[in-house]
Amino acid sequence: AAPAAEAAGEPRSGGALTWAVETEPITLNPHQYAQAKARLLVWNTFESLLTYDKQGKLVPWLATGWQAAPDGLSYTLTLRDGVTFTDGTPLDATAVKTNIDKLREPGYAPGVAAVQLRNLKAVEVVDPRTVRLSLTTPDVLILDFLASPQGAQVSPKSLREAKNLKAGGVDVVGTGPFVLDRYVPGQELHYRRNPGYDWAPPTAAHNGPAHLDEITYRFLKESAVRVGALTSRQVQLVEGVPATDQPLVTANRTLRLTRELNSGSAYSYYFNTSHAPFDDLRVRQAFREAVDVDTVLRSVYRDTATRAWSVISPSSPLYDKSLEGGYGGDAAKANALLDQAGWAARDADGFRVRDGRRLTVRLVQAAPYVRDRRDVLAQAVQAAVKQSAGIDLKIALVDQGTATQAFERNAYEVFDNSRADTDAGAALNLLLHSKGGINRTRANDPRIDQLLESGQGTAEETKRAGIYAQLQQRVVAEQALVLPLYAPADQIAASTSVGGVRFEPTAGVPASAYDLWIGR
Amino acid sequence: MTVTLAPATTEAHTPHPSTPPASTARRRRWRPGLLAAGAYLILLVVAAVWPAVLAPGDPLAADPLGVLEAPSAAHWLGTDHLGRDVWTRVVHGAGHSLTIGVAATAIAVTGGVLLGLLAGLTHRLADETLSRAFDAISAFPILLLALLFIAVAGPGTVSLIIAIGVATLPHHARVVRGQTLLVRRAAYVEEAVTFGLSRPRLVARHVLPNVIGPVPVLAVIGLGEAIMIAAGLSFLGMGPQPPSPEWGAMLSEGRNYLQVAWWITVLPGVAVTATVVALTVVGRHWQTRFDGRQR
Amino acid sequence: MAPLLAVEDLHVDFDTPTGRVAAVRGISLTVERGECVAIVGESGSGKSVTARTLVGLAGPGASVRAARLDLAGQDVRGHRPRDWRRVRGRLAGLVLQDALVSLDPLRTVGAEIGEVLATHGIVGRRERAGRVTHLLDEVHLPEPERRARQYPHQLSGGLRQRALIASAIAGEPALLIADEPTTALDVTVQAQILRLLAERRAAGVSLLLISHDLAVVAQVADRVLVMRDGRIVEHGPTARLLRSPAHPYTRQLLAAVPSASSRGHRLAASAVAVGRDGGVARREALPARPEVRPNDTLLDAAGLTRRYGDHTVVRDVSFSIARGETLGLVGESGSGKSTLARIVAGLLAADTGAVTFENAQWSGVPERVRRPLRRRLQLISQDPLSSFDPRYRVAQVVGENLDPDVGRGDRRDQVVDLLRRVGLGPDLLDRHPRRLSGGQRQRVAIARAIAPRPSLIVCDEPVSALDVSVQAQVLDLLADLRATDGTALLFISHDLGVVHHLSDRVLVMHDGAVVEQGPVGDVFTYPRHDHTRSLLDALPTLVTAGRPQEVRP
Amino acid sequence: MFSSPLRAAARRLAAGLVVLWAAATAAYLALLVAPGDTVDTIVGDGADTPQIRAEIIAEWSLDRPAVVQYLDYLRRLAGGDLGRSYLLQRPVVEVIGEQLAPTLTLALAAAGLGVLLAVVLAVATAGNRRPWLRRASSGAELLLVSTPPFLIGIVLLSVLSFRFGLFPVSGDRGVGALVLPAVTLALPIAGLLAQVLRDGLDRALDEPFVLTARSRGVRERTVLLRHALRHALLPAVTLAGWLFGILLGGAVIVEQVFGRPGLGQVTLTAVTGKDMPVVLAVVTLSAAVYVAVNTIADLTYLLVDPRLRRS
Ligand SMILES: Nc1ncnc2c1ncn2[C@@H]1O[C@H](COP(=O)(O)OP(=O)(O)OP(=O)(O)O)[C@@H](O)[C@H]1O
Ligand SMILES: Nc1ncnc2c1ncn2[C@@H]1O[C@H](COP(=O)(O)OP(=O)(O)OP(=O)(O)O)[C@@H](O)[C@H]1O
Ligand SMILES: [Mg+2]
Ligand SMILES: [Mg+2]
Repeated sequence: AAPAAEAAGEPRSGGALTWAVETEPITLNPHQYAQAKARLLVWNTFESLLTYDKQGKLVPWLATGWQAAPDGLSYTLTLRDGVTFTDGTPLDATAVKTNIDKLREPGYAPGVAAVQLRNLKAVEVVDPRTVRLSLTTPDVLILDFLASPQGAQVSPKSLREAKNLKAGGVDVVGTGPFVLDRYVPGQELHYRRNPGYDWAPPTAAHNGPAHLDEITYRFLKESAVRVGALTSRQVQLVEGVPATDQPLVTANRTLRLTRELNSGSAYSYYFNTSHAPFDDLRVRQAFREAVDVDTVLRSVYRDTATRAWSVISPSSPLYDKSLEGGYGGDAAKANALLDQAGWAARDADGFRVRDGRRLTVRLVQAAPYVRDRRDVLAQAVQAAVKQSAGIDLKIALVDQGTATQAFERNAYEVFDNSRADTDAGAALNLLLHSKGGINRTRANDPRIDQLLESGQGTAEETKRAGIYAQLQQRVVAEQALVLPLYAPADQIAASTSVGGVRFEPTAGVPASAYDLWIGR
Repeated sequence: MTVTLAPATTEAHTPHPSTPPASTARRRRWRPGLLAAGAYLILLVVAAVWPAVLAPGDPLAADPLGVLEAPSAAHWLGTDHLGRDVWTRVVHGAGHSLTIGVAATAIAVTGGVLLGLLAGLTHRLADETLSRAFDAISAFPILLLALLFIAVAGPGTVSLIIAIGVATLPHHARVVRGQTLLVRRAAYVEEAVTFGLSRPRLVARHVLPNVIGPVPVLAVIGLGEAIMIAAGLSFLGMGPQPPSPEWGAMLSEGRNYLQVAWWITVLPGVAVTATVVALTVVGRHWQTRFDGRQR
Repeated sequence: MAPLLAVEDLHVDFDTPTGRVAAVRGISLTVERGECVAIVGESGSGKSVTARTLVGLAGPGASVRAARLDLAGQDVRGHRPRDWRRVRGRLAGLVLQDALVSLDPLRTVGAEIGEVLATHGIVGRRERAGRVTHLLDEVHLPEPERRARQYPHQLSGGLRQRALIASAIAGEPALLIADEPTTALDVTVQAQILRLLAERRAAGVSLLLISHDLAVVAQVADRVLVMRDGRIVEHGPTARLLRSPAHPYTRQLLAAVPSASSRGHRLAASAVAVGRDGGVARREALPARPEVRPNDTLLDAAGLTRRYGDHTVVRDVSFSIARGETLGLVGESGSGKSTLARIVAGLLAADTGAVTFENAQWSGVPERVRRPLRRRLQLISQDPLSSFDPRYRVAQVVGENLDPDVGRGDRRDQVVDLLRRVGLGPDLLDRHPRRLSGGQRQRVAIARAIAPRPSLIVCDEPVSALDVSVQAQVLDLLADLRATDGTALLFISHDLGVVHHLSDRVLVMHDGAVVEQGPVGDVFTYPRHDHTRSLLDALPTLVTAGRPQEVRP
Repeated sequence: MFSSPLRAAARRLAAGLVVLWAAATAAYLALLVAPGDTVDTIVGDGADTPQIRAEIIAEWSLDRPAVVQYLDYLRRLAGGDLGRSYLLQRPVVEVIGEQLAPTLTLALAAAGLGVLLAVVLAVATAGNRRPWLRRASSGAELLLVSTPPFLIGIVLLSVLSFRFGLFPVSGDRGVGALVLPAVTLALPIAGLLAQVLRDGLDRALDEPFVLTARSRGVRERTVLLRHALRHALLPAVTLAGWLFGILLGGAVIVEQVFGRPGLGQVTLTAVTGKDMPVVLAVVTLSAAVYVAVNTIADLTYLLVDPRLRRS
């Protein structure tokens, strides 16, 4: 969906653009990638072996194809010919092996090694154009890794020689359509076109070198500042336009707003089932009934948010549409459920109590990672559950360390999260599996574990979708482990003179600058 | 004669960021301003103690269907991003802001007086140690010190109070210490020995009362400063957590909506400014009268 | 030829927050070319305001009216700021009252003088330095080139006053207005400055000299105007005015001056009858004092020395005071008088030496040992206000020094009684000392000091800050108390006349050491030490010869 | 014995070092008692397994006793090594180093502007020459020192930049982008400094030496600038430490409001993320600058006021 195209006329080569982005990347090394907001930067300079198309299907990129062994225990990839890193090093099987081995080096990228490459046994160079990954157990998510920023290919030379490999920088080199030539921390990144680029993925709108000569990304943390910079024509593109500022953009004829839902998991509240009150299914259901999600979303996001009904984002091919309209927003039901659950009495402030204890649930948010005004959303939910059911939602906005500690000590009842993984399965493994890295529901449901495991081991698409549909039914409808709220989305506001404004297929985040051009 | 370096730059001479220079106030006699400031402060105390009188509503009551409404008859100062009445929140915020300010000032003044007296009255070593300690604390800009404290203790009202109290304490301690040294060396104290007074009685009768005298004035002006710092820290998200209607926090929340709903931001801001101005005006007036009595 | 300065019916009013203050109320005066005219009067009579008004600097909030205000033939009444700037420094030079603080402390002396030259474009930039040196030389500043590069704080008071005069004459004004040019200075330095002014006058400059001290103006002025409450009460040639003053106020002023001849008599106006010719006809005698027995030693000081850093302030001073005796202590500023007084009062420890008081060890013992005797020795200082707790009212100030065992009711009665003894009414009990006049304050201090019936009072310049007439009253009071209570006094003053008037014996200090001591008559009549002699020589006297001494270079 | 000014300055410097050590240690201790685990901070939002934790502990030597870590910290501090950022995984010296310039530019511009504005205001309104102007000016100053700087910043930004597009908003680009942040930071400084300066001028104008100068026929402007201003500046010099505090504290807020890079942003991110090496470094750095600023202020005092020099 690139409706901006007509306004800017035909694609044109040349020129320079400035794009204001919300987040300054912690690292410019794709192996260390951890911020969804930095994804659009990664693909300017780096590329992966595979990528997703609009339907969520894997398609080749630096690899021309791949072959899974029948037992699912190995994958063989063929590499594209003639690809070189911008430092001149050719991309071959050895380079790929070097990259993956580097990722498994202790202390280099512990998160990738421990999670995404958990089931990887070895990488072998079959011939210069062919590389084989062998696994300890069937794992379709290894392909998702190969399509992820962490799986992007970095020149083996820079892996050896870069000054600060972990932080990345101008000396960490990839194969992408742009070359990073200036990084001013706290201010901006400046890229120049890679003239020899000729291996765009099938998902791109054109082939050959990028249209733009140069592009600058400026870091403007404050949304008001970003939009202000755009309306006063100090930048041409802006990402991250909060709902309240969107009217400013849509009211301006020289600007255009586009948005797209992210893939992965929906933004949801996960209920901690390990202790009262959410150990009681009725209370979990009551909480969900107490919130009129549509109204809450409208007040906070003014019709710009897409309601989520499941843990999985509606844009994902694994989404189970049948959950829609199945629950929520029924205050009377909420009150009845709570009365049944023994929370019938109320205290002076109007909150429900049982055995002298208030019906208090704590939501712990780590301030540095709060985005999309989720703190405000929390306040709206807080007001809603108080008004309609007498539930006391306490919000703690704390630093990451304190938040982690609260989770470790089991001192929370609500956990909020969304993950922007391209394959929702990867996200759910972490969030819902009883041994998942961030299983904050603390649910220990063998059925859920079993569904997740078979989902990860199944390559066939419809079969896989069926498994995840069962999983969603179990988690959302039967167990009420989560309150899905909205599908995270990204927005780009751009001057109408900019053409080729796109989102990355499936991931739903702003795409790289490859297809951008300046019209007229 | 040579004057040593120290006296010229002792911190006791350093004007307090919001301490008014005495003589600016000396000449002024604008009663209307003083009156307005007094009236505002009374209103503020009413808002803090009994907010329902001025705003009967619930500051937390959100109306999802009436968000970001401009000021109107129903909502004098409009509504915020959750549809809460801004006037109600500003009124109820007075309690939060005043509590923080008063509590922080109480910590700063009490601690400052005790430590300042200790430094000023005991012998050189204790004085030197304490003075260095005050220096060490003052070496951090107040905001940074408070930030550090909050980094350790976590954000929240109590942290904020302690942080501001501790950060502004050295100033009060220094003033008290300076005043103590001044009084201690004043002729009326030195010569009081000739009346046959013992040292403790001399301190109790002549030193303490003259040192404590200016403290209330300091406290009033310090209160204004504390409220400003609190607003700044809340603005940075280090203060009371949502949904509490603290002014700084309201400012910070409203900032994102400035282009579409200026009233959420500007009105709590006006409340902060008016409070600080009123406190300063009253404090200065009091100080002028106090100086007048001393002269 | 018209007079250089002609003033008729000059009024100066100030608008203050508390109302209109009429500082000058219709004075007239003229100064002829080459003449020296003096204005004398008590503090607050409007002398300085007059002087400032003459150069258009009456001050903020002043409104000036005059029937005539001519300076060097110009009518300056309608002058705008720009016109005044041409007058100042060029037609009239002003030497300010506060000599010690009238030069910018952050600028060199040379720069200050050069400023006049630059402002009026008197000499070119290049010759300026030479001109400054020349001017400094003219006012007898030693080493003028070096001094020009120094800052005011590096000069003594006398040198500063000279530099100030140099800056006032730099623009070669025809009229030099000198407001109390000698007040802050030692007698010896004062004499030098007066000589310098006389020199200027000989060089053809007209002088308008302002002082509260008749003796000072008597030396140089041709004519004297006596000012009181903004009016001129009497004027005439100096000799005539001093010999036969017509106005009672002038006579009081003259009579109140303490001196050798006033010994044993009251000074205050009420006790003095003035003869037909204006001279003092008869004074009331002071009451008889108990006999002073020289061998009945009250306080004995032996070998007192006190150092500050490597600077010895008091060196090897020994003396004793007999019961009921008054010991005078004179010496120039900085000679160590106050330091000695504080050692005697037990407020400061001597480095060496010992003091015994009432036959008990007084110095070098812990305060605890001294405390029972404390009440026997009291202190009165030059600035009483600073010795009162700023929170206290008169009743508390005086009551503070009563016996702690006295009950509350008795206490007030006793305070009233003490106030009565120093001549103050009970209406002052609840007054704040800040709201009292200088003389009243000093009386309160005296009342507090006599409360515990001390045997010795150390008086550190108790009258130096007071006007002659107020000084006369306080001196009379001290003499009375001495007679009734038999209290001994250690009386410090830089005014030889005061010491001569009151003391039995005198101690002359110079540079921390006692250079001479003995009965006051002997020491002052037959001074043996050079320093005593120079002090006496410098003393301006007005009545000895009955006419002003001509001071000519 | 009187101490020479130079020795006094040296003593101040020594005292400054003590202050510095105390400040660094206090900060370190504060962090030691801070709740929350360093490992949690480093793990952050990412995946979290015992294996990852063990790697982190080994990498950052977090298993050594606190005393050893403290001594190591002091030793490294003395050598100018400020450690490595938990969040950014880069040497702190580097992180701070690259953010120093924008903050310094902002601070200097704001200080210069503030001082200039204050001097102009004070000189124009000192004495009782134009009572109405004086009243207006002191009213404005009161308002400036009483208004939270971020409010000033927000309003300036929305009106002048967003609404009228007069100034670029963002980042550290060129002089244009410096204007609004510098003004925001300068205004409260100007407000207070103007009050102090005017007070000093008033006091100086009451001094006899000013009357002497006037009696020489010197212009009023010359009197103000040549005589009174220097005296008024002296007490202002003692405000240097305070000024520095305002600048640094203000930079945190101003950078936040204007989206400028700089130390303030670094500090804020570090505090919210409990990135302790960075917090410590900022704290220590600011203490060091404070000590330096005050020592320089003392020396300036010495240069300006000849009375303090040994005669
Ligand atoms: N600027 C002013 N505003 C109001 N009143 C003033 C002002 N200047 C002087 N006065 C008043 O004018 C009167 C005369 O003051 P002036 O300084 O001329 O006295 P003086 O004779 O010089 O006294 P002294 O011997 O103490 O110097 C005093 O009552 C004083 O309070
Ligand atoms: N606390 C002190 N520290 C250092 N020097 C001092 C101190 N007190 C006095 N002096 C010095 O001792 C010397 C004598 O001072 P003192 O006050 O005794 O003189 P004085 O004769 O009373 O003078 P004056 O007539 O001016 O009152 C002066 O040079 C003074 O500077
Ligand atoms: Mg006078
Ligand atoms: Mg003395």
